[in-house]
Amino acid sequence: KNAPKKLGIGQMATAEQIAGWDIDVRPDGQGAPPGKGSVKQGEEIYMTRCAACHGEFGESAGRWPQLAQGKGTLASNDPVRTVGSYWARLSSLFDYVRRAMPFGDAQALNNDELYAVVAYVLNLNDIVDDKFVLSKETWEQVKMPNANGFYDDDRETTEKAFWNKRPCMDNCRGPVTITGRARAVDVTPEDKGAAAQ
Amino acid sequence: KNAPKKLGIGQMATAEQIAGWDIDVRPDGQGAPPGKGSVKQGEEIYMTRCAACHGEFGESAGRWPQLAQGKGTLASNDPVRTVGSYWARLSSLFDYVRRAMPFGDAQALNNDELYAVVAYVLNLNDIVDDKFVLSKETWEQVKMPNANGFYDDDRETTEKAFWNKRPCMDNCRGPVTITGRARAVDVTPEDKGAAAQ
Amino acid sequence: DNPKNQPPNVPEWTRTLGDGVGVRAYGTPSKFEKQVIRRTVPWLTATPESSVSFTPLHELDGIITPNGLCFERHHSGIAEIDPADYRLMIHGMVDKPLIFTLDELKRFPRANRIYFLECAANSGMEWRGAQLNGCQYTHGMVHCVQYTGVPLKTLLNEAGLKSGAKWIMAEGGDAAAMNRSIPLAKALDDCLIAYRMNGEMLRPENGYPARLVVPGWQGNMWIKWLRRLKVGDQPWFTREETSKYTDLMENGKARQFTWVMDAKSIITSPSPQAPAKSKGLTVISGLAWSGRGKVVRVDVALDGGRNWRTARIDGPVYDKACVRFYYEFDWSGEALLLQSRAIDETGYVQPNKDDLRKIRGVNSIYHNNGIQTWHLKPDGEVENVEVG
Amino acid sequence: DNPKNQPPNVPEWTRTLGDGVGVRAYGTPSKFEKQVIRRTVPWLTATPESSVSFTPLHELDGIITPNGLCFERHHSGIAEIDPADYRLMIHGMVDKPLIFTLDELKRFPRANRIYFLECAANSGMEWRGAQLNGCQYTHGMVHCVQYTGVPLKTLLNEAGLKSGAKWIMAEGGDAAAMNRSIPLAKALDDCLIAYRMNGEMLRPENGYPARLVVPGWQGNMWIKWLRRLKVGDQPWFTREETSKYTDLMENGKARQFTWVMDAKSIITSPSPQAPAKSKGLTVISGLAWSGRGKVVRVDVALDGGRNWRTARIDGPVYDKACVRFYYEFDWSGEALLLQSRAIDETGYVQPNKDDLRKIRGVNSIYHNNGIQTWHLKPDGEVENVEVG
Ligand code: HEC
Ligand code: HEC
Ligand SMILES: [Ca+2]
Ligand SMILES: [Ca+2]
Ligand SMILES: [Ca+2]
Ligand SMILES: [Ca+2]
Ligand SMILES: [Ca+2]
Ligand SMILES: [Ca+2]
Ligand SMILES: [Co+2]
Ligand SMILES: [Co+2]
Repeated sequence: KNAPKKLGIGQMATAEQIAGWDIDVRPDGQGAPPGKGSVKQGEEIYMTRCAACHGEFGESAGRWPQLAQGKGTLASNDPVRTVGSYWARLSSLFDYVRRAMPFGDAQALNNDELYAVVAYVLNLNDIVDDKFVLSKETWEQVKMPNANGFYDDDRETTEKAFWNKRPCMDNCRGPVTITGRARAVDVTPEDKGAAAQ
Repeated sequence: KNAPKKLGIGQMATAEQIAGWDIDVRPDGQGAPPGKGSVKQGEEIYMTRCAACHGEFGESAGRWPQLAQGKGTLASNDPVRTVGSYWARLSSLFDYVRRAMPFGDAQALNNDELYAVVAYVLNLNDIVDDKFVLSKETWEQVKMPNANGFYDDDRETTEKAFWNKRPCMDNCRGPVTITGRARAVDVTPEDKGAAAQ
Repeated sequence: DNPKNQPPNVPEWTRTLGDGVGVRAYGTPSKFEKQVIRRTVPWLTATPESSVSFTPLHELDGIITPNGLCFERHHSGIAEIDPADYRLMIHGMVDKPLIFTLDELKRFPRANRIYFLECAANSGMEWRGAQLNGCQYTHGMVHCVQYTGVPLKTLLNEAGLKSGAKWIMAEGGDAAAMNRSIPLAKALDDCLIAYRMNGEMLRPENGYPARLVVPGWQGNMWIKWLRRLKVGDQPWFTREETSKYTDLMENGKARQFTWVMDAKSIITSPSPQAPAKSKGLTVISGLAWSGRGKVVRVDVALDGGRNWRTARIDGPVYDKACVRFYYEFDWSGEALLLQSRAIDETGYVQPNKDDLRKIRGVNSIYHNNGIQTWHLKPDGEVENVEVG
Repeated sequence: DNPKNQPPNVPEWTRTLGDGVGVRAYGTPSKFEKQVIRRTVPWLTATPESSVSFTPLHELDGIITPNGLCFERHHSGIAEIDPADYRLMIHGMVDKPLIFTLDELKRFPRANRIYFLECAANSGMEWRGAQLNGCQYTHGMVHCVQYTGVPLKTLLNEAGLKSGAKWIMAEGGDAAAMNRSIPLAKALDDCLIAYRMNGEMLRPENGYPARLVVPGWQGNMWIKWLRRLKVGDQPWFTREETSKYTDLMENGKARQFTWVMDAKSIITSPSPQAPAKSKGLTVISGLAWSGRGKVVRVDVALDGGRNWRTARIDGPVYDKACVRFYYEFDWSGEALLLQSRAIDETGYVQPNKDDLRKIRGVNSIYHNNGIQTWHLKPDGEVENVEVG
């Protein structure tokens, strides 16, 4: 390899330094920490640390995100994208809760608490039964309902028509009618700007 | 003329509007307002409205600009550029005082006061005698000492050598010695910036 | 207004001294421009820490966004990082895991590049029809600045990539530790680790002291407050690239890794927040960009897309950067339907919203680069409308 | 610094929420960048209203100067103009004298151009030798932004020039009503009347709401707070182009109308206010510009000018705009004499100060574009020095 010369800038990262920040978990479970947690233990943590925002059943409280239900709605006019209805992998849930939740007190849960609360969220979505204990060992047993719900970006084929050598310039369409108006929807913040004066 | 089409934007300026702003005076006196003022009248205005900063004799008070003296210093190591030693035209003085002085109370003098105080500044520089009355009529009589002290930018000839097709890249000069150091001069404001911490 | 300050009178500011030099050690806009600010749409999110504030595109021109007006899109609020404690860690499938301080990042050879950054959710609210009445809200999650930083490939070379390495995970130092997977090919292409925007250090709300720059790709991937780069051989499928930033099609299946931002444009004036103030010569001004490279042409229509004219691009044209376009016309006061469509160097032509809906449905939230229609009314008022 | 916020620990900012969106409606730099400000040299002038504040070049990179850091050079302080009362008057040798409001200026076709602005007095204090110990002070009267405005020739065409017209006087609305004469050829070439810088409206200290742009020529001619353009057939020889901005030669005669700014460059880092922080790979970063067009090359010397190497220009290169150059070298800690020299498209090579002194003497105050020498010492400190 004729890689460019190394410049020798930066310090070696120690194993201990890496361990302190290396919190990512990927689909095959690589990166998941030691530990385990049951649905039951998870319920307790969820009720005290999560339910206030996400709702006791993950149905969302107020305007905070919904974590459960929504199955079968993805092709509807009002799809509800939740862990159970939409997420394709357990690792996305574990990795996210580990780094971001509870909102405003990130990385406060220990490993066992993480396994437990994640197990509970899975249970809220009927992905695991009430007895389930989540750990690296039981990782593979978790089957996400929407596991096959995604496919790679295909715009270059399905939207090939947008690569149009000679876009129409004149008489491109019939009469144009207005079919919707933002003012009618009236959700724009009162514009303290120029136009509003 | 095939000038581009006019776009018709903007309003016609009325003669009155123009007159309110049209304060420039050019070398031949065009633009000088009606009015007149004597050196004597100018002295009174100068003492009350100018001397505090420019000094009773135009010698500068404190660190305000010097308006008089400095004749014969332009080729010295410490040239003093004043109305008398350096300015080439009466119009530059009249135009400037009319728009900018007294500092902080611009355009407060009326035309007669302008003629008078300008006459006085000329008198401080021995350009006009004590009896002189400045007006459009006497404009031509004023001969600025350094009237021939300027010539148009000649860098393209006198500094032709700087257009150098093959500037030296290697062994361009002998050993280099430091002949002066800013720290020795020590006039740099205490840098509350990074380097000073 | 105050005729005392108009010709023939000598205005107050032409008679008395103003502020001296240095009074404004770090200047701010004129007090007469107080309305030029980022704005939020409160009902859009549950809390401001995970939300968006929009760039006032209707108040700007040229291609450079002033640093103080670059839109914000945070997930846990602004991470206020002390640069002395800032660290960037590179590890995983590397020969030698490394940690860099900010000063060490600044020791590497630098690059200066002008790029647009657009959040993939930009114009998301408009999928279902004309919702928000102002280009600040319909298109304000885009900005364009000059970045200074070190190419990502330079740092990866410093750590040494193991064979088999195919993906990079980039992770932020915010309280969401937001992370995204980036294919190695892109990482080694034009990605930067930038610590400056428009010459000065990044602003806190744009990732101070260092962020990832992923030219032409979703704004969400331009990890702010960058703390960690992990090299791996498969994607992580983080929450941001599975729960979010995936495009749900009508059939209930979702596209993933829809990284590149399609060519897009917006007329910023006249627009709902910048009404036409007079008849006669009227300047249509707008912004265009494409994640696939340079914008090569922008067409404008005054009749809702029946007839198009090519607008004038004025100023710099750069790969994956914004361009400014103008179309001057003599407005006689009749109602018009203003539209712009961008065309990029790959020949991609910005489609109208119905073309997109036919293929994607209305549930994909992201990547709405459909043509925007403004209804210009005889009184100069402008409204965001849907046309059919 | 605070190890509690360094790996392996999870920093405070990665655990708790930061400011939400919109909290900073118009953002300002990080609180950790408080030192990046314009600075003055109090002893330089009698009063701050007629003085200068310098751009902190040592803290910047790329070619764009953030609006809040563009140097100030005022003669009667900042004219704080109400845009509703702003008027621009064009009269004299025209067919039809006109007055424009700001809105009317905005109705003309627009142009976006990136230009440097350098005060002719920049580096003036360094004629007699190394005086000020920092590039902010020796070279900080230069900035570079993108302007949006209307070409001056468009407005002159609107008024209609009378035959015989040869000069334009431009006059500001400040309390010095500062005025300069501009040859008609330049006025009809690339001059602009700009009302925006880096996209937003001009800042008060840079001429809000409109200023003249005279690309490549002395900053003093770029009249701020532009209120009047008078067309004539001879120069006015205003105070600013006779008492000031004329270059007194050794023989006591003075050059006048020395409009164009010669090619110039400055190493902004390392520099006295930006010392070298470590041995090994060291990045020399600098800025170069020329009033005669594009900078095509910048050479760097480490030995006070005995041997030169060509530096790397990185980022945009525009006519009469700044370019950023870099020279990376492996510093082993020995004392060095850093220099840069710019070469522009006309083949002009930035001279050293002695070459200039031999021709002009040391009394010309203006147009000092001599090569700057920084003495880099083993401890990383840098000093402004004169070399012979
Ligand atoms: C103070 C409110 C709050 C609390 C308490 C909270 N969350 Fe959240 N949660 C949020 C917000 C806000 C988001 C969305 C963040 C974003 O989009 O950037 C979120 C997102 C999530 C998501 C991703 C939802 C999606 O569809 O992408 C999951 C899963 C989650 N939270 C789980 C938890 C768990 C488990 C806990 C307790 C350990 C918890 N939350 C506690 C506010 C909260
Ligand atoms: C409060 C202080 C102050 C007062 C009072 C004042 N001036 Fe000045 N004057 C200045 C300053 C400051 C300058 C330099 C302005 C600049 O360089 O922008 C100046 C410059 C000048 C100049 C140009 C000097 C040069 O060499 O370029 C002249 C002529 C002048 N003043 C005349 C007058 C007259 C006549 C009056 C009274 C009618 C007056 N001044 C009152 C402060 C003052
Ligand atoms: Ca906490
Ligand atoms: Ca007054
Ligand atoms: Ca984003
Ligand atoms: Ca509005
Ligand atoms: Ca100036
Ligand atoms: Ca210093
Ligand atoms: Co985004
Ligand atoms: Co100047």
